[in-house]
Amino acid sequence: MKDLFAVVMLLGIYSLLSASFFVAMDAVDVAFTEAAVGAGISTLLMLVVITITGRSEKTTRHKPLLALLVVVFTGSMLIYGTFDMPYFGIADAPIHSHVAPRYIQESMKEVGIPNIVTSVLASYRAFDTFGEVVVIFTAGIGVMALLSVGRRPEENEKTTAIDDSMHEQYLVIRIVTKMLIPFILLYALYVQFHGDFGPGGGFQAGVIFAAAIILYTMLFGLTTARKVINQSFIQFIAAAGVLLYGCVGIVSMLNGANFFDYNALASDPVAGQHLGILLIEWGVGCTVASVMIMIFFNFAERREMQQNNEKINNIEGDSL
Amino acid sequence: MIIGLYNDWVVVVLMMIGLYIVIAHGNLIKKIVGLAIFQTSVFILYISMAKVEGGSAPILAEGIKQFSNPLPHVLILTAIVVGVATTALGLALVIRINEAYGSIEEEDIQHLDNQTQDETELQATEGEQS
Amino acid sequence: MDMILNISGALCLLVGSFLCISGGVGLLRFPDFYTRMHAVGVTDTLGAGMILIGLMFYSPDFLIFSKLVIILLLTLLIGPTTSHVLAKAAMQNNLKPKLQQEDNIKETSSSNY
Amino acid sequence: MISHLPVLQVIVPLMAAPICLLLKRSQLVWLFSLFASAIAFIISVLLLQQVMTSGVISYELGGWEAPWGIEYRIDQLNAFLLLIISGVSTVVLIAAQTSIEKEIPKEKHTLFYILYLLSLTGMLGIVSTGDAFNVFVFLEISSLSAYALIALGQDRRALWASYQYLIMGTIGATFILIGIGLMYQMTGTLNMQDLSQRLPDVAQTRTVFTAFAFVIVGVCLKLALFPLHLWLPNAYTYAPSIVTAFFAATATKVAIYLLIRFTFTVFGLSFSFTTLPLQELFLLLGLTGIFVASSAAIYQKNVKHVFAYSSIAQVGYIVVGFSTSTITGLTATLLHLFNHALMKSAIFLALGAVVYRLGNVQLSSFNGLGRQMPLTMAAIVIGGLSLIGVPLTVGFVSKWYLLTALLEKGWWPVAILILLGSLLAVIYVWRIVEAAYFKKPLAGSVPVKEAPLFFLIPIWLLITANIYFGIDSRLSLKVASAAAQSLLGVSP
Repeated sequence: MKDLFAVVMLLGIYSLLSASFFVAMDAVDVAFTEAAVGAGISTLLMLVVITITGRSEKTTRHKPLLALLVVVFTGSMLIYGTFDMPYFGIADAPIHSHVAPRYIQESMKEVGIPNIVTSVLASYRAFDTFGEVVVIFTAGIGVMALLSVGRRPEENEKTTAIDDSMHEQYLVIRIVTKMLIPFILLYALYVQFHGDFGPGGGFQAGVIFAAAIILYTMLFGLTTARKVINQSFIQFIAAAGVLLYGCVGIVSMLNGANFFDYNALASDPVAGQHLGILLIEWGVGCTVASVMIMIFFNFAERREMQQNNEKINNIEGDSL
Repeated sequence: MIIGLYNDWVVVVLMMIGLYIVIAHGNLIKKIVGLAIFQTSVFILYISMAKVEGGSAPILAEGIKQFSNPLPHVLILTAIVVGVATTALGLALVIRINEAYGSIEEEDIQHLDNQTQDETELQATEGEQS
Repeated sequence: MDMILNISGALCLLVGSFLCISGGVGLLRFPDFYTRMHAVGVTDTLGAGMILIGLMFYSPDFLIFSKLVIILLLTLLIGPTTSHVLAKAAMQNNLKPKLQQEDNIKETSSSNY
Repeated sequence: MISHLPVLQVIVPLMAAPICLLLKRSQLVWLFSLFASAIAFIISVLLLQQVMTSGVISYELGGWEAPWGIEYRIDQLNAFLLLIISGVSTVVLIAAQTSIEKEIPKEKHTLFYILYLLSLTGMLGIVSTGDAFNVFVFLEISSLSAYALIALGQDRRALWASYQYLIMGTIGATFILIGIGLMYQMTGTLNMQDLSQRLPDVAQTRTVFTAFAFVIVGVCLKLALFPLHLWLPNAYTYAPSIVTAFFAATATKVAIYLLIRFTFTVFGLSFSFTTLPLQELFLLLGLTGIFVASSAAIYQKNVKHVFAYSSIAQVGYIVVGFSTSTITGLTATLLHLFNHALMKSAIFLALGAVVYRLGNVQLSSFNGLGRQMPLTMAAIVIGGLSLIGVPLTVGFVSKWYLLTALLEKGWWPVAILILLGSLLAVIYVWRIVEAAYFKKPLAGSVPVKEAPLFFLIPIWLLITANIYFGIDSRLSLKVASAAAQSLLGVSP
């Protein structure tokens, strides 16, 4: 397959299919995330990159022999390893009988929310989730360090002019999008708050929220979107999300309990757990949404810059 | 009875397809696509080990006794996020590489690198001689 | 009452499934991009729409019913828009619809995208 | 507060990172991150003290007891590594402000410090945690920030090096993830302590073998053990000097820590070394690594390349010590971790000073530098002597213990090979000394001044520590042997 566009679309389809695998195997939260992230955001980011780098792969001679060797070796190693595994779906496998039963049986009493995945994610293993937020934050900072460019105000006017002239062309999609965006944002908030009871939570909500903003940016231009959400504002939100999450831990520490022990947040342990989970989900949501927007903005900015350069080059080429 | 392991074999095949793309292909975007496939297949491995026959999604509700294991779900939620973070950073690097080298093919880049290496060495030896 | 609901629901589901299948067949068999897009459009709006309506007949309570209505509205809104955008993008990239009969036979085999 | 030290160790630099994003002024951010790193260092000293006097500290995050929640578990080994990492990070940060002024555009300074802190957080997190999956999460924090930091280098080859590192690193991390998954499948737990208790029951299954293989290969990718070292030389050479100084001293150490932790604590000595031929394998790979990398170092034209290859060779020494699996061998390994961190960070900082003055580190531009930058060059020479293993430097101490361990085992040929490997180190260090002191400066090159004070302070701090611990190694030896004993399950 030499057409990268097709490659990326197929990857998106693969992600979506694996998301339906996850639903079939009872992992609704994971499926939700995979659909939003794998099929949504990463496909989108890859498409943006393809518009920058060009969509066709050069025909190069690659050396498949070594790769095949490595792959066959690793694969047979794994197949060899599978022979002693417990069979698929068996209920008394060690994985189901050691740590997990406590989550299933006690989490209602100890944490008090019906969605066990959320209670493990946000309370029993809250520190992993904190790490996850920091990973996303790191990625945002890393992308910014790699791609951010200085502002050039005089060119902005030019691009707005182009945007206006293209308004006619995108009329249908713009109007439909304007109708949709409020619903998407509302849905993001629903997912944010509903994470305790069904699939959802801060991470998915953040991605959906970011998707709405990204949709807006794609249709109305980066400059317009920048007017609503500027770089330093997003940075502030991203940092605030991580800080909010960390502060929940620090407050419980100041109350005399261990880090992330939500029981200490309120007089009643279960109420404390509720409060803690609510707050950290907000932290996750803020950071994820703002980092996703930040990453997309930086990508789009590079693309715009490159196109401007090409335009200038073309004009110079013509005058020569 | 060995057929009870079919889920693992499917996953292994998927993983190896991803790994093969990463190693064998020269296009940088394709490498990242390969990584994504590789990682997603590992996610399927985890989720498939969490499934319990007859169990339902781990959300407590009345009348349901058997649940699938929630812990791998939590782990994979985290891993998905890590995956997208890596993808984003990798793509950012691809953009920069494209700007710096004018190409996103491994061969071209290595070729250009060898050239610059030769040039610097040439300059160094010239400096020594003069 | 239940009878009527059941039968009309089943009918809608049947029609929807048929439309989806015919859309799928069309996607494979139609000669060029624009006609294929038509097939997809049918699956998207009409097929999915009928299935959703059929499901509405079966919905046990109001909450699920209203969710289905919202999903239906969204598909009705988004489906045609995506078709529109796709067609527009194709036009902008100078993809001409196939209008003449004799070209078809030669080119369907070569243009498999 | 004292009971919260284990978590504060990680949380302090972690929380400092987003605060840095809010501070914006690069001078302020530098001071703040230096402050955070120094606090982390102080905490690590306190932790080490506490561990040495009262034994293992366990901290339950979220108040959930161990196999259900995440546990932080600090024993002698962890505390020792925490000390190395936070100490090196603090010392290197002193020079950061001056160094990145020349190497990184101004608007990215804040982002640089944030990434630096995050990478420090990641490493500290990997070392502190007692939970296998938590290791993966923090591994990714440190790796992602590492990719971005390396890509900040001036040369465009930095981008390519960073990309290669990203691909290799992600494959490695995913391998570790597969390994952890298989272990989890067989035991149903993620806690390392719990794993080590439950694994022996299922140790003879093929799944556990596979899990072990994947974890080890994944860690070795991160470790840059020969033959998986291909990403390292370019990544170290083209990264900003500060980053190189930091990573050369810490990143591979963390990977070695993981290797030790998984082979000794999680899988257990008998499984790792008796059931599997790991001992011979590591010995072989370590020795090949020493020779291949040292000979490659001799032919490099770029001094950073020379020392990057020497890092791979040093990993070889460490792995050889580790493969003896005796107390002396492990003590030598751990001592060498500490000592190598001291010498490599000093050398790369000194190279950073050279970059600051000269703009490059080609060997030819070192000609005559001994006169122009006497203090910096002296530091490189002492560091180099330490790499060779000359008495009165730390390098001698760790080599001595390594040889003792090998002789105890009766592995004469290996000991001789190790000595031969050191001779190769003599050659590549000599080439630099020759250029700096015995060659005339290039015609037409502008004479340069001595490095600025902000470079000299950290460099000589490290060199003084190098010589001090080379002469009086009681302190480092005590900690290292205590850690080795606790690993092998011998009560001191």
